[in-house]
Amino acid sequence: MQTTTMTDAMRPPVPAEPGAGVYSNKLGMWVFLASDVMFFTALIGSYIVLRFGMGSSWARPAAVLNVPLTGLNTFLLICSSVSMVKAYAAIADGKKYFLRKVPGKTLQDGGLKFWLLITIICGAGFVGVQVFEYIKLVGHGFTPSGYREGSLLAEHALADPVKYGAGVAGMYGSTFFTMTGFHGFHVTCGVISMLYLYFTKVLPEKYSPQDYRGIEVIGLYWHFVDLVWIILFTIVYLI
Amino acid sequence: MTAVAHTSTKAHHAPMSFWRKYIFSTDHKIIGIQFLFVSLFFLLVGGLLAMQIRWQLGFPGKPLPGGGILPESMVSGGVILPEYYIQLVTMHGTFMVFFAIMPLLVGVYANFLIPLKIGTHDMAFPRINMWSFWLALLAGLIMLAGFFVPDGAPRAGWTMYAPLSARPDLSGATISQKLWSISIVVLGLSSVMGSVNYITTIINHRAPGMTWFRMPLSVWALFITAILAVLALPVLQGAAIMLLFDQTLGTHFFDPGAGGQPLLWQHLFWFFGHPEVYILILPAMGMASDIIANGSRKPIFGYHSMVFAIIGIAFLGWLVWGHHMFMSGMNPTLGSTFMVSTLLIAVPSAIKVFNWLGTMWRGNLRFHVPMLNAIGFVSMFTIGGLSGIFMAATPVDIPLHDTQFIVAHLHYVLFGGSLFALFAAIPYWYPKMFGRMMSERIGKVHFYLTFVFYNMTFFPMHIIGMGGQMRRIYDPTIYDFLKPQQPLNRFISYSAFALFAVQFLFLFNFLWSLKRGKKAPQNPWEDNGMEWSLPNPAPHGNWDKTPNVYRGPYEFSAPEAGDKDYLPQYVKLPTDRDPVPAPLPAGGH
Amino acid sequence: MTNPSQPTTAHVRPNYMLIWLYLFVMTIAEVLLAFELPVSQNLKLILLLILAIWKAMLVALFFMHLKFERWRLRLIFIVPLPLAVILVTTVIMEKVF
Amino acid sequence: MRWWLPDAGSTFAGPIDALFLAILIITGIALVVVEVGLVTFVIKYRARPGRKAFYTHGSTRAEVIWTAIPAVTMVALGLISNHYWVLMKDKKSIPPNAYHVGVHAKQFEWQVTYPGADGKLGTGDDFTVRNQLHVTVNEPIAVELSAEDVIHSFFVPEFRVKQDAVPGMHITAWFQATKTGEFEIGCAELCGMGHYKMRGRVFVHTPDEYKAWMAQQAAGGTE
Repeated sequence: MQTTTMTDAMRPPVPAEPGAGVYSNKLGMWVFLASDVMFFTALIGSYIVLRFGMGSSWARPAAVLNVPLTGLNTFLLICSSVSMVKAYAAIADGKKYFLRKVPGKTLQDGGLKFWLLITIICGAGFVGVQVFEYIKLVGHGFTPSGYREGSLLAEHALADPVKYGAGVAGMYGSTFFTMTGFHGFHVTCGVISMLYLYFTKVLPEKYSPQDYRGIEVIGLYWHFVDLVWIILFTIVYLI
Repeated sequence: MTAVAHTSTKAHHAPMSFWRKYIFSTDHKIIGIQFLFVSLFFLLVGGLLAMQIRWQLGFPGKPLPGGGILPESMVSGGVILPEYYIQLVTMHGTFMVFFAIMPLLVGVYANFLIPLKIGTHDMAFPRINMWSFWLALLAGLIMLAGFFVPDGAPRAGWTMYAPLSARPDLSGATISQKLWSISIVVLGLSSVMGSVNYITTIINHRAPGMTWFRMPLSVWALFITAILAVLALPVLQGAAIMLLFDQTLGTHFFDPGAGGQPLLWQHLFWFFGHPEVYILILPAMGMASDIIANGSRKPIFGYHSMVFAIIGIAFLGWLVWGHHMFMSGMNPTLGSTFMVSTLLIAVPSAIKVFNWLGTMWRGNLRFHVPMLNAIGFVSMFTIGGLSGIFMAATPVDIPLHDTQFIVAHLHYVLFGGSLFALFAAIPYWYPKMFGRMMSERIGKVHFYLTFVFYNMTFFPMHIIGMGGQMRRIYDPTIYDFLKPQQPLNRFISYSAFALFAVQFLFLFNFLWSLKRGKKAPQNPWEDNGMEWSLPNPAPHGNWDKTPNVYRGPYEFSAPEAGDKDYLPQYVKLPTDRDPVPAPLPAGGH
Repeated sequence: MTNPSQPTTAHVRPNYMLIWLYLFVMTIAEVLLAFELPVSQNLKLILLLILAIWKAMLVALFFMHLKFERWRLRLIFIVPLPLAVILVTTVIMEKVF
Repeated sequence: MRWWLPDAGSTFAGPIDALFLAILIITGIALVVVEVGLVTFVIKYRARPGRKAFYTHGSTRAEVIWTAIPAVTMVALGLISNHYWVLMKDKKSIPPNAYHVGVHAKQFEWQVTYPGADGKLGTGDDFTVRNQLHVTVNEPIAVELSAEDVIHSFFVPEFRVKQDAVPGMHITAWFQATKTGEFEIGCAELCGMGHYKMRGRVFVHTPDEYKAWMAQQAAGGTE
């Protein structure tokens, strides 16, 4: 997304009727998010259809996946979402600083620099945990094409075909890695964009209560990625 | 922060290097022109492929003239091989749909016309716009590369039905099938970037006075098209990614052996594909509306119903994708639903055709080349629309599905519809792009010859299709029931060659006029659009000061116009008041 | 909290930490539900889906401040949802046959 | 050279051809109205000096008329078509007394499995013949379609029968031939480089001929 501030000369001319009532970067981001909804519809919709087509023979997610670890990861992403919105609130109030003492309070008050950094750390943490999870899963023999022959999971599946969904392993691997992979890709893109903003805009204190479009726009993207994960976590890991 | 005074946009017009100005340009007009050259190139490539298809269908087993330059993997002794033939049909469809017609309509004219027609300086996100072009070009080159890799181009038809497309051992092409998927993902990204831009620009950047119902129909059509693209392309991207993973990572989305569903691909593809059909025709309808109103010197008949017809087509367009799958073994009840929605889509299309006729009724028709082509568009689109009804009625679709009848139908819509509208649009806005006029004389000869040869090429295909000739077959003569049709097939081929040859007139006219064309006056067509308030070609940044809009786009022959028969949107009559600018959206929330 | 000279944040700012708490509690409830419980699979499924949609709504309404936006902006986000539902239900209906 | 649909060879041809003709007439009228209107306007309203176009933004009445007429026509067409569509494609419409044969499509041939003497598929006396479908005239035939590798489409133009064979799915198409003779089967879905040569034949026999052929096959005869 375009994250730079437009100069006054590049500002949109005044429309005769108010357009969406918001500035273009935000409107553009919302349109892009609508488009992304359709992208995830293709992936998640296919998963639902394929799983439906398999009847009740799907594997128990907890048997294959590490649900508590991913629960922790979900927590990380929710935290990053709330810190993002705190960053947004901070700059709307003009708090450009990192931390500042507030008289009469033990906790220091966080500014934009603090909250955005927390968001970046949580986001990067999420990606890190996901990479760790992938490595573990592949190590156990769970791959996009199914359970690797001779692997731990393949043996388990032989012993307990119902629990491990021996017949659906291929489909399970395909949908799991594609959906979570593309979500992870979105998170990675978000983290990179935030890092870019952090060094080019946030640290030089280019945002002000008058103009913090970059923060709001990347925030929208970030919350959307969180939203998708909330859906994905439930339908992939829990159901 | 509230309203900011309009500052002059001249401020950032520092002289730019050649590279910034013409190659990595962020100017919407330059990007439009870049799209124009690239997509005309792909149009030519697609045409060349079509000629080889026609040669094989008309003269199966005869050596292709000039076929000697092709490698042995494609032709044997000059004769096209079956594996090359299916590459031809696949790539002809792919290039024409994704890299010729779609960028010609959306890439060129959405970019070029939207800011000019709504009275703004550039797109909302000029740099994203530039990326949109470069990604489209990259996607086109990846697709083209398919011809030059071992095993040749993709071989599963432009619809890439799985599992044929997913398994190299079944299709015979390994690398290029993957290239197809990658190229489509990149193209999808490009289209989404472009469409986000168009939507944002139209919603937020209209000049004061340019209310929703003062927008020209071309802008309305491009707006709705962008909405379709922004919601449809990601579905194709998702499907192409799944296909790519099936081809490379060993996933099983479309592999029935592991519980995958081949029909899932068709659903996803056509859920994108039918809106795509409207992406390919709505802009053509919009631009033809502008040109017909201009050529008739009359306001468009039923402007509001034209707008609602566009919206209606776009809305229904999401509910009809199943009609591409009537024979796929789908639930017949679903088939019935899809049949009804498909038949209903004929209604807004009929409204549009009759309103074009109504526009011409009691007009004062000027037959300049754009108008001729626009009339050609109306008459040919009518045939294309009506022939669709045969296939929408499910029982009649049974013998016609996947035969040459559908080929005829889709060419009547895409060639007779979209391409004729483009033959109208290109000369119409040529002066705005290059400052010169295309030759009227060559243009007229080109139109008449194209019109005749076009009908000679595609009309008989209906009959061939009724006779049962399947699509994409390499040699119809091996079937007893198709043999008697061979003379007609040859006739089609001769006409197609003539049709192709005639297009060089257009190409010559286009290129020759770049340097030698007549200098264009400021408003050569005496049109009402905002773009004609600018000199030709339009300068960088368009207007110095944001213009005001005083009326609707089709005030031809209005009584207030006095002795002239047009009244541009930018002309302020003594009775007009300046529009009140709305407050600028604040920089924060 | 809000700057009075700043007209752009017209609405009352929600308590973000409270929403975070809701999300946290619901996530824990979801993970617990996923373990073997003496409730039927279907009930579990419905509960999990309700929780997921509720969480998603919280994020969309408060974090993405859709609750405070005009309808024309909300519409942009709402339009794709029926399309998604149409696509998925149609393809599933096909399977039922 | 034919200028029409292939000769009718099954009970489906009657309604389909009639519907085709009906649509041809409806669309023909629409086409003539539009094209004649277009040509008339082009001639009658061509620009002449001193003439000015009639300034109008439209007429609601005219637009209502040309919205309503297509809408009513299309809905009527849909209702009529649906009746025959259900008859031809719905599983429930397959006559219970239909004679079942299996057709297995693979790159690039049709493998036709016959039920043998007991008249049932899936029993020991089934036998398979490549690219030849032998059926009895005036008897409903249910074709149980399956596919080995990619999607194919079973198409007999004279019978107005077309049905995709999708790997992983079992789809039954049915028809009832009305005249004896030999017809061709084509594949109507791109299935690879041999798509064009995926040609089979249908032989429509009288009951006696069919019995004789069956006996010959059962005895291990060729062709």
